[in-house]
Amino acid sequence: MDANTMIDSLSTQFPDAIYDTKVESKIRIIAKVKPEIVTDVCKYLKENLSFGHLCCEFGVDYPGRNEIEVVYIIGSYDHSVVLTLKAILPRDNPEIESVVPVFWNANWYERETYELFGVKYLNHPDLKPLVLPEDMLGEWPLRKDYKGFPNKAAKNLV
Amino acid sequence: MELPEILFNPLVRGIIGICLMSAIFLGAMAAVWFERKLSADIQQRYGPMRTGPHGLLQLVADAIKLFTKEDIIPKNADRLLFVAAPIMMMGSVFLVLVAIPFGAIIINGNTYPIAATEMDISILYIEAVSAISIIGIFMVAYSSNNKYSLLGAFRNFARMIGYEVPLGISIVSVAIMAGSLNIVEIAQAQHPLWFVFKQPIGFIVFFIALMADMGRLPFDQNESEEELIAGWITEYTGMRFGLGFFAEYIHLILGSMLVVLLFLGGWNLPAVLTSNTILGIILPTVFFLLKVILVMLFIIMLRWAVPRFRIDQVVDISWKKLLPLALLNLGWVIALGLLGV
Amino acid sequence: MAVEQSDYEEVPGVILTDRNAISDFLKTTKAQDVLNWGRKNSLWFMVNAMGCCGVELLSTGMAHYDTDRFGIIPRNSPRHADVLIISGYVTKKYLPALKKIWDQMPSPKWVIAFGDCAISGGPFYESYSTRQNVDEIFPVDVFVPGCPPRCEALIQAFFELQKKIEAKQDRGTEY
Amino acid sequence: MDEKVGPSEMIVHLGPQHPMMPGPFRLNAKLRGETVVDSEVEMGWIHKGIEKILENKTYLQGITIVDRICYLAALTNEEAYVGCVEKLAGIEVPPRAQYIRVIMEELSRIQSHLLGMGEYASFVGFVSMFMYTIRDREDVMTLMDSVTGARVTHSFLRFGGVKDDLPEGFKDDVKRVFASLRKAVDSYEELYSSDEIYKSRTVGIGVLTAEVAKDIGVSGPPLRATGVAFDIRRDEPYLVYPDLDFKVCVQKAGDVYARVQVRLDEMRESMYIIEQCLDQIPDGPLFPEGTAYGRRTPVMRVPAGEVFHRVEDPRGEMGFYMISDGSDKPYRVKIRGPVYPTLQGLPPLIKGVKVADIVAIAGSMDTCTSEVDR
Repeated sequence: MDANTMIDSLSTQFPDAIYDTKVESKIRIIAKVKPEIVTDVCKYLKENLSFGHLCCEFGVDYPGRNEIEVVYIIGSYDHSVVLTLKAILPRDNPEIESVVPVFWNANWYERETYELFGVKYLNHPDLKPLVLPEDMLGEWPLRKDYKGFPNKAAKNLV
Repeated sequence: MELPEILFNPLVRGIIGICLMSAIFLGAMAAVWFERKLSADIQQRYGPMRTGPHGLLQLVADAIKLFTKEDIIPKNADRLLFVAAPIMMMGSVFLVLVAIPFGAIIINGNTYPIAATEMDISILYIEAVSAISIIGIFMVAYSSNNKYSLLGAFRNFARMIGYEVPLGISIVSVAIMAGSLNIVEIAQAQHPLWFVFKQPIGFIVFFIALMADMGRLPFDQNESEEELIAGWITEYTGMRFGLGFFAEYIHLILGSMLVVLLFLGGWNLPAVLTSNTILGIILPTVFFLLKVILVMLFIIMLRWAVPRFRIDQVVDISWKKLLPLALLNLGWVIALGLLGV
Repeated sequence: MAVEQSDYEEVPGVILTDRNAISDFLKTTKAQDVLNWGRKNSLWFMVNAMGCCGVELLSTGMAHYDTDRFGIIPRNSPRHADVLIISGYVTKKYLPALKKIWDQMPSPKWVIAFGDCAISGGPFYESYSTRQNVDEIFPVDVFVPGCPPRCEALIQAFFELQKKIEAKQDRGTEY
Repeated sequence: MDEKVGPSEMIVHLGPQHPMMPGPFRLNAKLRGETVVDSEVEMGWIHKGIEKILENKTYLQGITIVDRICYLAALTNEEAYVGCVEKLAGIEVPPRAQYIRVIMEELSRIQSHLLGMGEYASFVGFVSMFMYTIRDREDVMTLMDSVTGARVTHSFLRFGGVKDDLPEGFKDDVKRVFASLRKAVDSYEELYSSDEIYKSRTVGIGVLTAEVAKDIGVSGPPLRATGVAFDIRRDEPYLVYPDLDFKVCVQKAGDVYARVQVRLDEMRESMYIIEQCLDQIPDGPLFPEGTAYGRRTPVMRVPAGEVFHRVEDPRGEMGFYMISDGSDKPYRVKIRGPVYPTLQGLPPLIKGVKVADIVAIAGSMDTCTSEVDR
């Protein structure tokens, strides 16, 4: 199965939810997905197209468009096609369904995205900060308008 | 006064005891130095070099530093037990020490052991008091209120219970063969054939059980550094740590002595070599200590050449392998005795 | 005998410190030189690999560089250590743990700031997560620049520390 | 993890400072006796915010930062980062530079495996082994040092090429080091396979089946030890790997012993690859000719776009997702480290094992906390 048939199969299965599909090369495809049904899409990808390997999941902040993109990069152990799946959320209240039931290792990625971007994951088993101390929750340091960067506290700089 | 009479004078005994005590301290320092140099040699490095010639003064420096370190007693620790535990451990080591002969003087075919005391059941006594050190270890672990220490002490207990049994049985076999519970007589009975040749299985069982008893690798689960930081001694600082550390090395020396006394023929030499008075005074002790050092070096070397067992494997080995072997050896010894060999 | 010091700052959950009376007595006499000889030749350091410098720290203690030659050996328990080597980026989350390790070590104790991150924050000086100016928190005796410094630099740092101890100019002990 | 403690249970916090990891990391384990009932990993003790820093550095400055993601695989991190920029900007790397990159990355793999393996040996109480591997690692480090001028963090790769050519006599040095290293690797294997205590501590311990490993998202040696031949160098080739002859080292058992064995085999493969490279390496420029790319490309604007580029790290799949908006700084860089999912899979793996095996299993994953925390 090559990249084109995969993307066709995906868009025929979810005609309303999948849009802006693009085949970049033989091993890279991009698609956008409606955030409501991302779990179903992931389940379909995993079971029917053998996309069983969630490479990573992260957020991208676009303050100009007032959007936060949640990007899933899904690869596979069987073929070398990598799918970039994007879900676009509103910036002031980003909420999306968790994909932990499908991809077990999404757990930490989602926790990290939560504390760095403030994306709330619904039905996540254990949504709490992962890498930052508890009291930094709410600062969302990886958003573009974060005030605490660069940190000017260092005194030994030339 | 004749020489033998002097030896039985309590005052002289006391002086001998004190001399042996200081000797064992020096011996322990030498053991630590050996350990560091030998491990370095195995690991293809130099070991201590700068403090004194070939690092001979390294231990002095360490001792000075440890003596003058801050003495921390954790806030939630049981103060009394915390302070008493290292003393307890040292005490148990010294209790063993009094019964062990450090060599012998042979004059006119008569043997006079160099020991602080001479008792008829010394081997039983040694076996009994050496088990006290486990109480010291548990006091350390319980009082320091640290989970790593506690785990280490539990492991120590499990191991001790497992290994005292084969150790005891192999000692009993030796006692049966020698027909005595007196360690001096046991050593004497190995003339001309050492017990290691008469009961090789017993020797192996005894040696492994002794290694476990001393907590040397592969049996050092109680202080396995990678899991439990430093095991039972994690919370101890300065001199208290030094005492615990030293007690281990004294234990090592005493253990090596036991191996030599029970299986490797003690100080026995062909009668020709001890006929001369001066040779008789010097040679047996030198010969004995030489063997002790060899055994000690072997034990030290073994530590750096093997990985560590897991605690359940250790207990398994003791109950499933060593115990049957020890019993087999006991049967063998009894059979030999019945046959009159 | 050991005297309880109630005015000692309380560290959450851990220690109550006693003073060693013998060492207090010795401080006032010439014997201090002998003590310092012992101390400088037996610097046990805390294995506390925190970042890139951590690997160099590991290599230094091992066969090739062999700090054991100078009596410097790694210890895992802070209670047995004399030297804390801050070997990397101190983050806001890790700082309390590092402080705790420092408090658990018995004095006299010394700190070596190993690498640029420990000195000034290194390449991560502007990050939202790292803690700058670590030298204001710990009494650092020797700074080792480099990113990461070589193993030889760490050995040199130990020599500098030894010199400082010999000259009674270190910050780890009160003379 | 449930904080409630039942009878004869206790919670032990291993870390953040603990000898079992080269880096701060905390494992809260609930024990019943010596058996682990439940556990939880806490991360972030050395979170540096590299992703944010990269957004505020120019592309060239970024190379020094990505070096420090994982200090044991600095060159592969650079490869992933530089590869992203090269894909976005459409830069062709000249063959000689590609070969040099492969040589350096494989050397970096060897030193990383030597450290990981030796450290692992010390976790089961075999400290002397650690000393041996570090001794051999120093030779490899010296080789890398002679090319890049640094031991740990190299900053060696540049967009479109590499900073320096191989020094004179490098081939002879490699030959000399590899002769002794081959012997050393053989002796390690013999030591491992002949030591009964070592075997009893590793065979059948921490078994990871292929299904579970795929579910967790493991890659690299831990995955290959389960029988899945997943290797980015083979499945999604980059640089000159398609021209080179190497096999993907696979073991069936999936236990701790197999993981260490895979690393041993991979070191041999890496040595083989390097020797091929040194034989095949063509003469030529280090940077694409007729372009502005060189050792210094101070201000460089990269066309807008998005790219995901992944390489085979010593520990597994290292990927960078880079979004460029056409300026001189990346808009967003996401780093996908190989150890991140592996470490996440630790709690289910150590359920029901003894305390001593926690260390054995965690160590066999060869984790690098710095890279997980970024």
